[in-house]
Amino acid sequence: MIEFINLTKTYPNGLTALSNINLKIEKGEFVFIVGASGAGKSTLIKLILREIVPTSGTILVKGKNLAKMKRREIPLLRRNIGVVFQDFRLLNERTVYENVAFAMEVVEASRKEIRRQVPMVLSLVGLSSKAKMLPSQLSGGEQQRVALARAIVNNPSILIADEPTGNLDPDTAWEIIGLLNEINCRGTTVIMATHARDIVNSLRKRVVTFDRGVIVNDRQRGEYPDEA
Amino acid sequence: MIEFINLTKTYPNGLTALSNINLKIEKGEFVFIVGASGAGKSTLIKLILREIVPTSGTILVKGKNLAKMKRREIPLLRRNIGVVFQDFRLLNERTVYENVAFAMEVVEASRKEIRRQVPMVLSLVGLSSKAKMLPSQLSGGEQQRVALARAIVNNPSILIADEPTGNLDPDTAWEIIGLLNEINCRGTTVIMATHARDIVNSLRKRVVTFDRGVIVNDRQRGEYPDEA
Amino acid sequence: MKPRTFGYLLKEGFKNIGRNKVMTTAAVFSIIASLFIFGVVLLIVFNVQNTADTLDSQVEIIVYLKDEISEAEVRKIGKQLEAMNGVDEVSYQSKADALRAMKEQLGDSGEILEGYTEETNPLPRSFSIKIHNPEWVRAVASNIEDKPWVETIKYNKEVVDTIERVTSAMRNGGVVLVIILAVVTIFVVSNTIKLAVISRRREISIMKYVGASDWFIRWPFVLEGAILGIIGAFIATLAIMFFYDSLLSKAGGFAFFVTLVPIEQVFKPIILSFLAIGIVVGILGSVISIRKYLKV
Amino acid sequence: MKPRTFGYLLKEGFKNIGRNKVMTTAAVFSIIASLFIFGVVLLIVFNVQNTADTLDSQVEIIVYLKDEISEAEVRKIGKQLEAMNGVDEVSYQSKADALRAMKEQLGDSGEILEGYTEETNPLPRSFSIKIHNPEWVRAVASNIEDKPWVETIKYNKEVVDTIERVTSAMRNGGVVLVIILAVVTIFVVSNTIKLAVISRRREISIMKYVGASDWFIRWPFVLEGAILGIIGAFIATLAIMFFYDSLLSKAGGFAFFVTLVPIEQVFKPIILSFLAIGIVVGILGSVISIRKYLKV
Ligand SMILES: Nc1ncnc2c1ncn2[C@@H]1O[C@H](COP(=O)(O)OP(=O)(O)OP(=O)(O)O)[C@@H](O)[C@H]1O
Ligand SMILES: Nc1ncnc2c1ncn2[C@@H]1O[C@H](COP(=O)(O)OP(=O)(O)OP(=O)(O)O)[C@@H](O)[C@H]1O
Ligand SMILES: [Mg+2]
Ligand SMILES: [Mg+2]
Repeated sequence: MIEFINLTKTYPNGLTALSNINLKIEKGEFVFIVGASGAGKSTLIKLILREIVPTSGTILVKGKNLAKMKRREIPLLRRNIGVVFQDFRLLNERTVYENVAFAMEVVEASRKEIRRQVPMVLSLVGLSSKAKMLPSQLSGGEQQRVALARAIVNNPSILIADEPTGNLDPDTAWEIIGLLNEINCRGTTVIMATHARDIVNSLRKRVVTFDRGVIVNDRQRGEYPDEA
Repeated sequence: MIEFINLTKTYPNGLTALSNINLKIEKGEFVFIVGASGAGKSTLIKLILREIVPTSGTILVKGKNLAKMKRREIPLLRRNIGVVFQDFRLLNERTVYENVAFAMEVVEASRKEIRRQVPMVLSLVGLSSKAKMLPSQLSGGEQQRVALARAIVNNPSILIADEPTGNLDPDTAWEIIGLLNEINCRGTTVIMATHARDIVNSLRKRVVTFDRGVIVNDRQRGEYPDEA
Repeated sequence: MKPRTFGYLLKEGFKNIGRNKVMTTAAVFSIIASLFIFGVVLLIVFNVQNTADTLDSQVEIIVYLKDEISEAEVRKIGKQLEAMNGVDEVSYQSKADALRAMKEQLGDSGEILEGYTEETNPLPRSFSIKIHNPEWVRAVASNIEDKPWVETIKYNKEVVDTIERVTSAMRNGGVVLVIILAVVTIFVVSNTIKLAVISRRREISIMKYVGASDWFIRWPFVLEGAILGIIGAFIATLAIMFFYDSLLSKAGGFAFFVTLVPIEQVFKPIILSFLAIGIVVGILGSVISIRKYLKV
Repeated sequence: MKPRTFGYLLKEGFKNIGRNKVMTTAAVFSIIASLFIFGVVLLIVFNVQNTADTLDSQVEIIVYLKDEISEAEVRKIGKQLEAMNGVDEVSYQSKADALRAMKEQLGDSGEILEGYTEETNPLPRSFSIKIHNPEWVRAVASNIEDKPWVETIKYNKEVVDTIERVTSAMRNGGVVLVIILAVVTIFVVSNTIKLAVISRRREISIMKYVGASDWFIRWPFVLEGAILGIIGAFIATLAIMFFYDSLLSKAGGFAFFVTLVPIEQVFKPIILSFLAIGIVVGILGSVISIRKYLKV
């Protein structure tokens, strides 16, 4: 599904965020990406979305080499990937409903589908009552859940979540993780960057650990590493 | 130091985020504010900063009634309060150094003080090497630490942190908590809204628990509530 | 693109207008202001052009005939002159006409001419020749000059020269000014739109991240730009017409040596050019401004 | 405010300019464009004004004297006329002058006057009176009319009326146009600045949260606005002077009936008004635009 081969990313200012990464994620996997602040987790995700291009090496997503991808193919790539961004990236001038519906408009879904799907997803993340609010009228955790609703509304084949529980209380966080797990069971590949030790340790999924730009650990049924 | 008396906040759209809150925080206390997503934690903080005004009731900060405060007194209030916002609120077009220095320029600190204080605070949060970067070039956790550096640079008498470890790995999170603790020991009142169960449980400080706008629990040497 | 999607994008365009009221107002007012100024210059150019045309048609050559030419020959000469290249109109003045004209010209002092009869006065017969274009005056004059029946020939060389030079300078100047202003108008308006787009760069980049294609993002902006352009053009047309109408009614149809162009005649070119500029500027302004932010 | 703080705020103003290059360029160009257009209208108004003044000074009354008046009396009358209210200049035309003038006027047909001598011709002696202001023509004329030594009095009522009406209309129109344009210029520029501020509303609100006072936030914007205004004013002055200079050299100092005002004469009012507008607009634009976002 997703494969990194000898991948290195050095930012224009000379900082090497990822160096010589080799990683293969199969269809239907649930992978935790963990590591200290600044280890390169978000950089990895930005590469998959082709928000940035690698300095050297190859990324394949669904068999396509992103480095060689044409500009007009990028939207098609992104429509296959649902993303919960670390900073949410909601449209400030649109309501919660419109934010989620927008992701469906982009793929030219029919009005009927939108009317059916959006309320369903909103109730899934527990935000039915906030549908008509603007992002600025929501709490941090609520915004995070809108971002999640938007990410899953199109039933993407890959779901990427960058710190999707960072602003959530443990109860809500567990609900969200349950949701991700369910989506994963339906066949979606889930990649989640997180710092939530409890969650990683109790789910016993594959854990890939980054440290200052390199993979230091990659195991199935892993645990949150104890570097302390 | 800070006192809420029969305080109710209803947002213009009719949602009551806090209802009839009575809470007194003494000088030098370390208080955790916990509660589910949407419980009203950020609303409480916004009230202390006079970002919003209460619908009814009184807030006193350092003996001043915020509801009756004149517009031009607000800056003076805010200079006494260091805040780490949930969404960071960094100046995107300024470097890390400038973001922190800005908080000192505002209080008309001398150039010498700024040159001494800013690098010290940056090294305290572990960002000395990123001083010349823009916020967009930082990882989520790094941005959060810049926000913390800015909040403490003026040695405020009150430090408010809304989810200051939400984007941090456990190790970095503990370092930050250690920092807050130290600042608290030097006499600063610290108020921290958080979802980090581990941290709350091991610090054994005062914990105020919110649930849908009301205080359901307030105890010294408290624990993260188990609502699950 | 599905028709339903186009409908959605059009609706988005209108929604944007409603959503960003400050920005919309600013952009529309910029368009109106720029078009209004453009319109004022356009009106000045129209009027200069009109005056130049009027003056052109007043350039004439007067040919005084020798006294010995017979009436029959005179008639033949008239025909000949009319047939000449560049000649618009030929009018004959008999001895009697010449005397009457001179008396009139002298006014109260006309009594000085009492001694002459209509037939015996020493004034020569003449033809006045109206020339189509001042540039041809010299050619026509030199063509007639050497004819045996010519006593003398008169035309105001200086006036012809001046008009020739000035009208062409004015025309060129007017065209240059209109072009400069059109560019300036486009520039100001597209700047306004650019700033509006900049303040929405976050929105644009988020759309990209969600997988929207460039055109999907561009369309609402383009339609919004076009709508703003059209609204601005209509209001600007109204404003300038109102302005010109009140000017006309004040000046009573003429000012100095300028015959003012009636309002009906300027309405069509103005509204058409306004609409064209408004729409083009709206669309181009949007497309150009967005371009940079699509590269995410 | 400490002086060191002012220094900091000034530096911030300059930094903003460097930081927001697109926005700065857009704002400066808007200022230049608006001022340029404003300048064109200003030049038109100056020239109309100048022409009106020239024409005004050409309005004259001609007083024809009775033949029986003695030369001594004529001299006395001249003095009397010169002393009249509103009279600029009085010039005398003797019988000989009158004959010469008429011969000249008739040109080739002048031979018709051969029979008259300089003394015996029937043309009357006359005074031409230049009037300071066309509005006084009628008053002066009616004052002279009934004098016993007047044979007849002549002045072009229509021309006087027209000039009177047209110049005042033009003057009013010009003033109105300049005011409209000044407002429009201020509007366009402050819109530009407003959009620039809108796109920084987040920055402004963050400053508020950190405890900055309103003036601390406002100053860099105000200074930035003033700097942009000054830069824009200088470039616009250069551009308009270049434009007018090339126009002057093309038109050779006059166009139609308009005597063009020399460039030295327009430079000062233009650069001063440009600077004033630029600075005022820059500062006001910033202050007004920020106001809304300070309420956090
Ligand atoms: N645009 C950029 N330009 C320069 N350096 C950057 C840029 N973006 C990120 N970095 C740097 O690259 C490193 C890795 O960043 P990344 O965002 O991938 O970290 P992360 O693992 O997501 O951390 P966190 O858990 O704090 O979000 C950091 O040191 C960061 O400062
Ligand atoms: N400006 C607003 N207008 C209307 N409702 C609002 C506004 N801001 C917040 N709310 C609502 O008030 C409630 C409390 O919000 P608040 O931000 O205080 O929650 P919180 O405890 O900080 O939650 P989180 O842990 O998710 O950050 C939420 O239900 C939210 O939707
Ligand atoms: Mg990250
Ligand atoms: Mg919150």
